[in-house]
Amino acid sequence: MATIRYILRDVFRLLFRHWGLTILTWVTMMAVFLAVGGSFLLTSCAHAVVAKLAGDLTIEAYIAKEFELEALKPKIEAIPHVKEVTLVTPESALARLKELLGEQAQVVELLGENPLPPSLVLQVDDASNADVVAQTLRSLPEIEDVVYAREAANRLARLNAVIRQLTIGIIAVAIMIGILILFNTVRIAVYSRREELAVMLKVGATPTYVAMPFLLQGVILGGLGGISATLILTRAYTVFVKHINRLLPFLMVPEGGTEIFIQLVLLLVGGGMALGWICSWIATSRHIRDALRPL
Amino acid sequence: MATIRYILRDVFRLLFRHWGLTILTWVTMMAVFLAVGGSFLLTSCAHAVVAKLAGDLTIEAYIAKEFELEALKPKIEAIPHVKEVTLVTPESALARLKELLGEQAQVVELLGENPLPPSLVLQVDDASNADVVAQTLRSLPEIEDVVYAREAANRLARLNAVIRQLTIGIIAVAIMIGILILFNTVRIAVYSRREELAVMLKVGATPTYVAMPFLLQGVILGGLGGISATLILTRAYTVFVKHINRLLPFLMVPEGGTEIFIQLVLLLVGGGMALGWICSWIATSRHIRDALRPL
Amino acid sequence: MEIRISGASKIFKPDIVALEDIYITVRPGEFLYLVGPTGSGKSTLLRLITGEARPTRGQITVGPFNLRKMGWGALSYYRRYVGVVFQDFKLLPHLTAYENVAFALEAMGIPPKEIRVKTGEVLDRLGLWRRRFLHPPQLSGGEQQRLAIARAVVKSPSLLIADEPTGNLDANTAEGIMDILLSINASGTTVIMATHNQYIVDTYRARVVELRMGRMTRDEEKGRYGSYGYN
Amino acid sequence: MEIRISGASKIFKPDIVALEDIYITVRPGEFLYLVGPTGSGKSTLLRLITGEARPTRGQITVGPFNLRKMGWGALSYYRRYVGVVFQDFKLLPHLTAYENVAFALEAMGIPPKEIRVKTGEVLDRLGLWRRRFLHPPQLSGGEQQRLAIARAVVKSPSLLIADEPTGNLDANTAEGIMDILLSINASGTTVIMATHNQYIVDTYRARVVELRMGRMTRDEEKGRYGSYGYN
Ligand SMILES: Nc1ncnc2c1ncn2[C@@H]1O[C@H](COP(=O)(O)OP(=O)(O)OP(=O)(O)O)[C@@H](O)[C@H]1O
Ligand SMILES: Nc1ncnc2c1ncn2[C@@H]1O[C@H](COP(=O)(O)OP(=O)(O)OP(=O)(O)O)[C@@H](O)[C@H]1O
Ligand SMILES: [Mg+2]
Ligand SMILES: [Mg+2]
Repeated sequence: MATIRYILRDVFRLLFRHWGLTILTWVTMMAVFLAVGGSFLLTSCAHAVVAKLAGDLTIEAYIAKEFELEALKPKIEAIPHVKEVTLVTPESALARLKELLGEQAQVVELLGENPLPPSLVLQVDDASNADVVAQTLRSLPEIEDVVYAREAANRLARLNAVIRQLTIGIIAVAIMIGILILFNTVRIAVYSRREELAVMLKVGATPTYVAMPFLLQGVILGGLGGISATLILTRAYTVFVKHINRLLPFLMVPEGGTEIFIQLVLLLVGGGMALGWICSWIATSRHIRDALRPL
Repeated sequence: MATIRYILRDVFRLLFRHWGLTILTWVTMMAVFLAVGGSFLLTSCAHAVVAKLAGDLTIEAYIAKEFELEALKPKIEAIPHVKEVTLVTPESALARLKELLGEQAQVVELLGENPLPPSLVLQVDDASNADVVAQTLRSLPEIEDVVYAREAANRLARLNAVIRQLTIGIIAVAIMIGILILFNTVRIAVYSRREELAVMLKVGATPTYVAMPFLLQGVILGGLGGISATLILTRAYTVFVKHINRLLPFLMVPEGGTEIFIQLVLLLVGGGMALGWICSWIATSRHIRDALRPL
Repeated sequence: MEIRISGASKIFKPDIVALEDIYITVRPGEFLYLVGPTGSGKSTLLRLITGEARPTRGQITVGPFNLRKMGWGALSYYRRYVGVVFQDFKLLPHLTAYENVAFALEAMGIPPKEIRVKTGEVLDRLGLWRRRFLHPPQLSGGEQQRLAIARAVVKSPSLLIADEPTGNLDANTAEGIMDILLSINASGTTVIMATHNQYIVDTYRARVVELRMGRMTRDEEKGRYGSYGYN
Repeated sequence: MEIRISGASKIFKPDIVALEDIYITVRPGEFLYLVGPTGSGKSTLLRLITGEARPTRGQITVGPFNLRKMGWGALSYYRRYVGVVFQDFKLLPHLTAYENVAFALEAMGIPPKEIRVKTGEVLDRLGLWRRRFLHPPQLSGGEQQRLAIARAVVKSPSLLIADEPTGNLDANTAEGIMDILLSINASGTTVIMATHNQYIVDTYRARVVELRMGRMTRDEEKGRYGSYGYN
């Protein structure tokens, strides 16, 4: 239909006539989305690092001499939240002790017979479950003693919880700020054309016909903002992670996978377009209502 | 002069006529300043935490038996970058070893005579200086051996450097985004009144007279945004730190002192007012130039 | 379309009585002058007919449309059949002269080819073809006024409302405009024209409705401009 | 202030010759009608005098001001001495009628008390006192025009430029406006008025300058409106 043609032409008119404003709005949206996406990546990355650290956390279970190590392994592995079990023979335990003592390793030579018991080293799926697993282990008759960095486990668990809260908080604040700025920008843009809008309606244009270019403009600017923010973030994240992993390899920050960027695209591009539409709608409909209200 | 009165009245007209726009702009500015100030606090707080961790880092220097411990102390303390020196007698060293061995402490009983040397525990002013201090120590004849967590020291030093970079980066980005949004908001606000502005100039108003209300409006909105952001951040930071320190006491996040908030006030309120003025100036002067340019 | 205004009054917020108790019936195809001193309510009455204003009391119907209670959709549908020349032109400053006229047709969903033909014709007829690429602020007062007339006329409306369409025109051009309005009227369009132009009213005789301080004081077939002219 | 226009031409960007080779000298205190068909360049000539436009060729001086080369500061200073009634009014829609007039005085830094007195007087004289709290869009066309005149007149300018100041007024009110303009002129103000109003020009005789297609075709003391009227 001819109407669609006219509407599309008007969209491009809106975008290109005030190209300065278009670029500014675009860049503003991009900036907002950079903030949202950046905090999303930063926190999800901090989360991954903490999860990694928590994964390094181990529980050592010392086993009474009379039990068969190999037979015990599957039983331990069946305990909930246990991710991995490694056997440690008395010989390797002694080697580790020597290593631990370092300069004073010769002390061990004085021991004669190896006094160390065999043990199991467990990895737990999440630091917050270390306590539960340790208790389950203690209740087993085969286990003589359980040693693990309870304090460290608790710290990591709590750190993880705080980071999760922070993630939600920061993203919520960033999105709120983003909505506010977008809405404001679109609102003022429409405001500055409210008289034209009123004239168009007086000349016989339908509200839909008048509003549609603004709505599509909002969607296009929101989408553009989202896309450019995603591209920049993807690139920046890769560079950033490389840099960090070179400087601080022990953190083992995860390289951006595909699924994290699908999330980003959905969040930023989809969110941008939806936001653009909604903001434009709110801003435009108000002026249309004003213009059509009879004196 | 009467003119000042008229200008001030116009400022309040600008602010109150479109109070919806005023509030939106204010809230937008506040949001931007929250982002700037928030990232400032967050990074300066992360910095403090890392500095704290680095402060926990120690170097142990083992001393040849023939030297007098007490006499050595001032000499060591004179080494650059050394912050604190503690003496460790062989007896206390043995006690520490027992503690370290934990369950296997009975092994130590087999040692008979105490084989451990006396040592000094040093704290360095900054993790990045640990290497230098360790080398200086090694060159001393009295020192038999130097042990320190070289890896940990390097990690902390690098972490510190990265956080410093990140701070600068985040604040720079936040300020750029802030300027962009502010400028855009003011620009569109002035744009929507460009025709009035042109008429005023045609009726005999001077450029200064026409621009001043917009400039003052910018300053007031910028200042308001800065003040409200500072108030919110002060409150939020206190609550946040309390929360964090309750959950993660080992981080020892510093409570907000007076000087950090003076910095905040200067950054946000001063910056907001300056920004408001500059943005309004750029936005207004352009339209004034356009309006005064003859056909 | 027949216009029936019965008992219409318009009172603005505090106590400005712009119109009081107006009864007019305009037959389809009629040509009607609305005269009266400034501030007598001519524009307000025209606004009631275009749906820009709603009467405080009374009824207004235009053909099948009841203007007292009309939703948004119906209103913009109605406006397609009504051409309006606003007293202050209300041209779109960011569009060229050509686009200003074309827009009225585009809003009705008319295909581009037809728009090109009709717009070209009407601009030519009003002597604006050579100015088609200029924007309204670049046009002279009279050119703007003719552009406003072109926009109202181009969609061949069933009802043409013209509020002071010759205020910025010299006498010759005003006569040219009257020729156009009369030929449109001859093709069946109802025309209502508010004017202060004594010469026009007295030369091109038609029905005259006079307002004074919001009240109808005269309604004559083939009337004259009236006594408050240059007597 | 004496106005000297010598050899002024104005050509708009591609090839629109709005004015060509105009020579006029207006003595201080003179009353001058500018007449001519639409689009003949009357408003453009007035814009050259107010400094809104700059001639493509030629010189324009008004009293001590050389309008060819004038900075921002000088321009706004100059405009304090010139009252302008724009053809499209150019009222400030967000200010009330009262504030629109007061603004012209405020911009000159006049103290509030004096503004109250002068504004009240001029609004009363133009019959707008009872409409002083309304905003321009709420005023009738004629009321807006009178408000534009009030704003130009209130600052007792040395030079008054009026572009079609009676286009939206009925004959009686137009005569009232002429009385005001003539009394201002009698107090020493130079008045230049572009108009299409034949009756006014022929009744209140004064110097007439005629433009046609950008060229000066007539310059008569006590002239008449001319042949393109309703002959
Ligand atoms: N929105 C409004 N609010 C308050 N008063 C209004 C409004 N619109 C019009 N009026 C008043 O109603 C009266 C009639 O106005 P209207 O515009 O109908 O006059 P008019 O006959 O068209 O005059 P003109 O010939 O000058 O155009 C005027 O006095 C005007 O001030
Ligand atoms: N900024 C501009 N750009 C291009 N052309 C212009 C511009 N301003 C005026 N013109 C053209 O110059 C010519 C003279 O315009 P001007 O406004 O001076 O006419 P006028 O004598 O005032 O007419 P009217 O009586 O209709 O007001 C017109 O044809 C107009 O289109
Ligand atoms: Mg009117
Ligand atoms: Mg003109």
